[in-house]
Amino acid sequence: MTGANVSERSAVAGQGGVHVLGPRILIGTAAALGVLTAITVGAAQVDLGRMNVVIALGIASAKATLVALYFMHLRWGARFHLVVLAGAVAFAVLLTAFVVLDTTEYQPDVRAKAAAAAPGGAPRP
Amino acid sequence: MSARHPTGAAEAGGSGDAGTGGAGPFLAHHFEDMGHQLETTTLGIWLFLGSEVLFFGGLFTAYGVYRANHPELFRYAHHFLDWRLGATNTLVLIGSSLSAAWAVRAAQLGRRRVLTATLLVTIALAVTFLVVKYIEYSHKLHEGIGWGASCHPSAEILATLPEHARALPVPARLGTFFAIYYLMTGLHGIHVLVGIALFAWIAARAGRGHFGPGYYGPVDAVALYWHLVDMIWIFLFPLFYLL
Amino acid sequence: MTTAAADAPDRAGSYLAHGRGARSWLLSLDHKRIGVMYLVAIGASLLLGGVFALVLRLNLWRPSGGLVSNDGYNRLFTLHGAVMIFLFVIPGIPAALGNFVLPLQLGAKDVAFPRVNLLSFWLYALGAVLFVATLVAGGIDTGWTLYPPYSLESARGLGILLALGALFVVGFSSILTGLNFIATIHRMRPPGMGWFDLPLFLWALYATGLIQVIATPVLGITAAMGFLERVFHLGLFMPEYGGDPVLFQHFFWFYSHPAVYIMILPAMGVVSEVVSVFSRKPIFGYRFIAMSSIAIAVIGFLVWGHHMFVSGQSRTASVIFSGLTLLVAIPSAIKTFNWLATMYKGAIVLATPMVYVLTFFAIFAVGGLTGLFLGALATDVPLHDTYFVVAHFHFVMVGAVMTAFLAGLHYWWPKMTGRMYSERLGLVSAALTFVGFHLTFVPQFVAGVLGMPRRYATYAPAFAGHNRLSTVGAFVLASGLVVALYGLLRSLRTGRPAPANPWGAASLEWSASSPPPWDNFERTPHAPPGPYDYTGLRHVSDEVGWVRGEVTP
Amino acid sequence: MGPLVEIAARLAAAAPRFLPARASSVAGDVDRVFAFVFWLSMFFFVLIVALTILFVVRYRRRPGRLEPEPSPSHSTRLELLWTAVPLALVVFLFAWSTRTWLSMTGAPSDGAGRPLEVQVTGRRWSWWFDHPGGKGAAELHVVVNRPAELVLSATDVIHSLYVPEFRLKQDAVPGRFTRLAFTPTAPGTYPILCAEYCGTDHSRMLSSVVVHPDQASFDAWAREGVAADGSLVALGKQVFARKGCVGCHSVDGTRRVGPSLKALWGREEKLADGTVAKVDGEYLRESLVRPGAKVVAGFADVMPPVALEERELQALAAYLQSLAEAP
Repeated sequence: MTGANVSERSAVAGQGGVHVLGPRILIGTAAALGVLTAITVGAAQVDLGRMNVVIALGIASAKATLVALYFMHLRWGARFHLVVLAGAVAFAVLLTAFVVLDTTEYQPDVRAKAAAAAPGGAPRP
Repeated sequence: MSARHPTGAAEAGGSGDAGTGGAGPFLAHHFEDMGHQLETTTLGIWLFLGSEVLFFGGLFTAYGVYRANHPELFRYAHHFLDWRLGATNTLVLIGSSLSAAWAVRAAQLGRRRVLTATLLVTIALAVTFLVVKYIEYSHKLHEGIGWGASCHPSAEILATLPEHARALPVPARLGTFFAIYYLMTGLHGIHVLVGIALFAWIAARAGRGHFGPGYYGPVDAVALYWHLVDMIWIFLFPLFYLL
Repeated sequence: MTTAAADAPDRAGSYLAHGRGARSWLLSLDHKRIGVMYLVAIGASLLLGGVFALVLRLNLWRPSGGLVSNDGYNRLFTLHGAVMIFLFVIPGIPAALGNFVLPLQLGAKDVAFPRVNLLSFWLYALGAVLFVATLVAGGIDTGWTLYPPYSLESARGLGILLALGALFVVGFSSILTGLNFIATIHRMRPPGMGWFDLPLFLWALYATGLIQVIATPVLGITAAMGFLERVFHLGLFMPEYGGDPVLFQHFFWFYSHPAVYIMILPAMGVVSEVVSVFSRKPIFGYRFIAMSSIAIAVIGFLVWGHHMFVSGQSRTASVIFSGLTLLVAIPSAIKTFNWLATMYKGAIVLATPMVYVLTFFAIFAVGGLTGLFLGALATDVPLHDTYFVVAHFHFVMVGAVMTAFLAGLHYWWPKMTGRMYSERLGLVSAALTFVGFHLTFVPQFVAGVLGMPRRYATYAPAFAGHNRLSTVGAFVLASGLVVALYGLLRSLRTGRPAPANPWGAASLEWSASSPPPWDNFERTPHAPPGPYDYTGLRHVSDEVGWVRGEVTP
Repeated sequence: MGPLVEIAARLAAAAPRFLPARASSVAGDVDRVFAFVFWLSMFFFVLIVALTILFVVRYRRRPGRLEPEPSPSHSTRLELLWTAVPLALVVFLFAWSTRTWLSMTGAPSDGAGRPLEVQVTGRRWSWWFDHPGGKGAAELHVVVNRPAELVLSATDVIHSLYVPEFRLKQDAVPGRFTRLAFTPTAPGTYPILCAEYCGTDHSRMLSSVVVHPDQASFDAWAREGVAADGSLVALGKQVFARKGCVGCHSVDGTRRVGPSLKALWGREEKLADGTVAKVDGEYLRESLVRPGAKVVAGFADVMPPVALEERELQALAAYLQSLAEAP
């Protein structure tokens, strides 16, 4: 679409060039997202313990992947765009994972203090 | 985000279909051609989106930390949120993402009326989202559910909780849950507002016929931003309303 | 090329002459003018932060202080840290020198997004104004690390809110700069210039950009959370309301440790350029240097917890962070030895930029090696939060980064201004800076090992000797900087016109005239055979500089 | 790793002499790691500086030597060498240092009897140590060669307990406990410093740790002067120290953050708003509950409210009165 005289510069990252999404892909993606929303709402009505969190986050990730691949046309875009998104998500997950790991490990010390501070609470350890 | 030649602005009223591939009125002086400019703009937007992921990432971390250490608080507090409103908003945002993606398609194919129509649909859905959000917020604030130190749920709203939750005492840290709730949905809401402004700007330019097969970078860029806003809501919905 | 500007540089057509008046500068989209504006703003920040430092050092002349009150001292070191880090060291090399040089080294007309670039400058300026407003509002005494609960107590008023606002705004300026640079390096390379034909300064800016884009938003959101916590008592960081102060430390260091690499990576880039040009030899081990920049950027994200070894972080986390921290030594060692190998059998020219770089080697060696003490858990525990840490990070951030900044500034000064600075003053400033720097900070290492904690307005009399040496050193260091500033400013009036290529460098910026024209190059230049390929470059005369190809006498 | 450990141990014997005295069981181990890193750093520092000087002297561009000599532009073997050697060294350092640290921070395990447990409270700008048996003091008391375990917390902001001679440091964080275990090895008195910035008098938040030569000496100290002797003044003095008043108010006339309490009782004080107040029981009570209500002229309104029991308040009043009557 950008014409025949795509320069060497443009060719570097423009692997697939421009991609026009067809109506079937657009509507299909939206429909899939709607169905997944219904499934996640349904799954949440059943108490599955910790699995509820896993299922909900799994479905949310699947939906986000659909949005990224089709609506954001990552499937046809430059690979570096995927690297940017995946890298950013990876570092965000890394931050969350490390901090959650750390805080859960020292949480007993927080609880002990709260218990000691409460009126009539347990004596300090 | 795309930079244009200073003198380009003066010619901005010209036809958007001009200059397929070569120099057009919207080609900035430091780019070789429209393709070069488009790909650079797209890359810039993706980098910005990467940055946004980490911006929200800090809040997701706060959510993770407090959820991991106070799971009972989160299980209790989510009863205050109505999943039907959350699900409605999820579908509204999916719809707006669809129309935003369609707008890009229309711009690429040079179908101006479809472009304007899809942009207006996107804006309408985004406004719908905010209206629902406004209903939720005002209801909560009315019932005394603020954030942090100002979270004192009224007796009426406590009475609407499911039976097993009603039996529990109101947790002391309910305000922290709602602090995280308001922070995350609030920041997301600000992004929706910004999105509306951007789409309005794009729609105005589309009305002037700026966009076409040779120049649709701004439409694509705003749509990409909008999809990220949608993606973040896709995670917020189950985290707050369902779990 | 052989007949390149033999006479005075063609200033009429240069970017400096392209438009007059304040508007033509303040609203300029030209990366060179934006770079120069950054340079001026950053220089002013350095002066401000430097004055704070001198008052601090004077107060420490006597163990009991006395020049200013304890609270006054606490405000001074807070603002010294905040101004130096956020307004000088972080934007210093990338925003000022990087903005000017990056498109030129690519043979491009501008950065990818000139408007974003201008916005970034104005956000920086707004942040600087907010910092000054903090000062007017009575200052803050929280330390630049802003640890709650201290920083967010209700006693702290407007000052802390302004400072958090400043961080937020300056953070976005930094993100936009990084984003712009990455996009520019990806998309604006000239035909024929592959990734491994980039000058190493650009590899360094690229790695820096990645950190800026990924890490800085976390600073922004942390500042926002802190702001709201202070105003609305959300219960995120303040134990009083059920929050967790250690969580803030995680957030803060997730940005602020990688920020150290935002500072040092561009400095390493400058060193890579200068050491090759002034050894008249291609850089040794290009790929290892380039890849070590990326390695530092990536590992740099995984080490933030080493600031929290004694803060109550879990033991598991401390062990993981210690291991990852020590790994940073490897890419740093690679770079250092590759630079040394570059000089081997070279033809070393002892011009000011090179002399600065030689002092950089010694300073960076100490800064990097003392990092081992702090990355290793057992030795970090006694040294944590002592003057050893103060000396360590000043060796890295002041010693290494500022020395590289001065090296780069002298190196590209002829290109920026079209004037040659005085070599004699340049060498004097390099010597004074080096001596003053060591006199200031070596005694601090000793005081730290002996157990003097940092951020002390008063101290035990046993440390008086260390502190006095340090104070004397600070003034010598300051005099070195004043000489450098004087030499550079004087050259604007009396310096001889600079040729296009005064150093015989091979990268593309030297093929534009000095100073470059408004849009840099008439036509997109073809990439040179290599950014460090000096074959065929001949020194004609001081007026003509170096030209490629045969010269007819 | 055998020969490396031996080399390291030999280097440790030549440890730099400028370290503080060693007074805990871990200090020696820490210093050995320190010495290893010190000599390792020295080696590389000297190598880098020597090579820099050598190259500058030998390869300076000068008449007759205008061009560089041919030399390779890279050498994968060399570069792998200076990747692998630092890698091996830091892996070794990591292993050694982490092992030392794990033993430093773990619970005391040697069979030297039950550890001495002390509750430590940090507040602006003083420390408070609750020893076993109910003895509270502004300085820490432990017994030589008997493991001690400190449980730290803070009432206001983060502080950090630092004893250079023990090579130990641990933050005291409000809202939670942190722990520090050690075994003192040399009797004597060592300074305790605050190493986490905590405001105005951070640098004066000093205390000391007294290492008793034997358990009997510690027990004798722990028995003496416990407020059970009934004297209100003695209890008041304790309250004054335990609640941290001593951090800001001297009793000898020295001006600190707050007014000195020497000869204060019964005096008419000029207030910041220009009025005058008599220092009596009511004034004391009000100042503790609402410190900002009547601030003495010339001082900042920085005092936090202090919660006291009635008996403690009376004791404090008696103590202040005794300060006024003292010569």
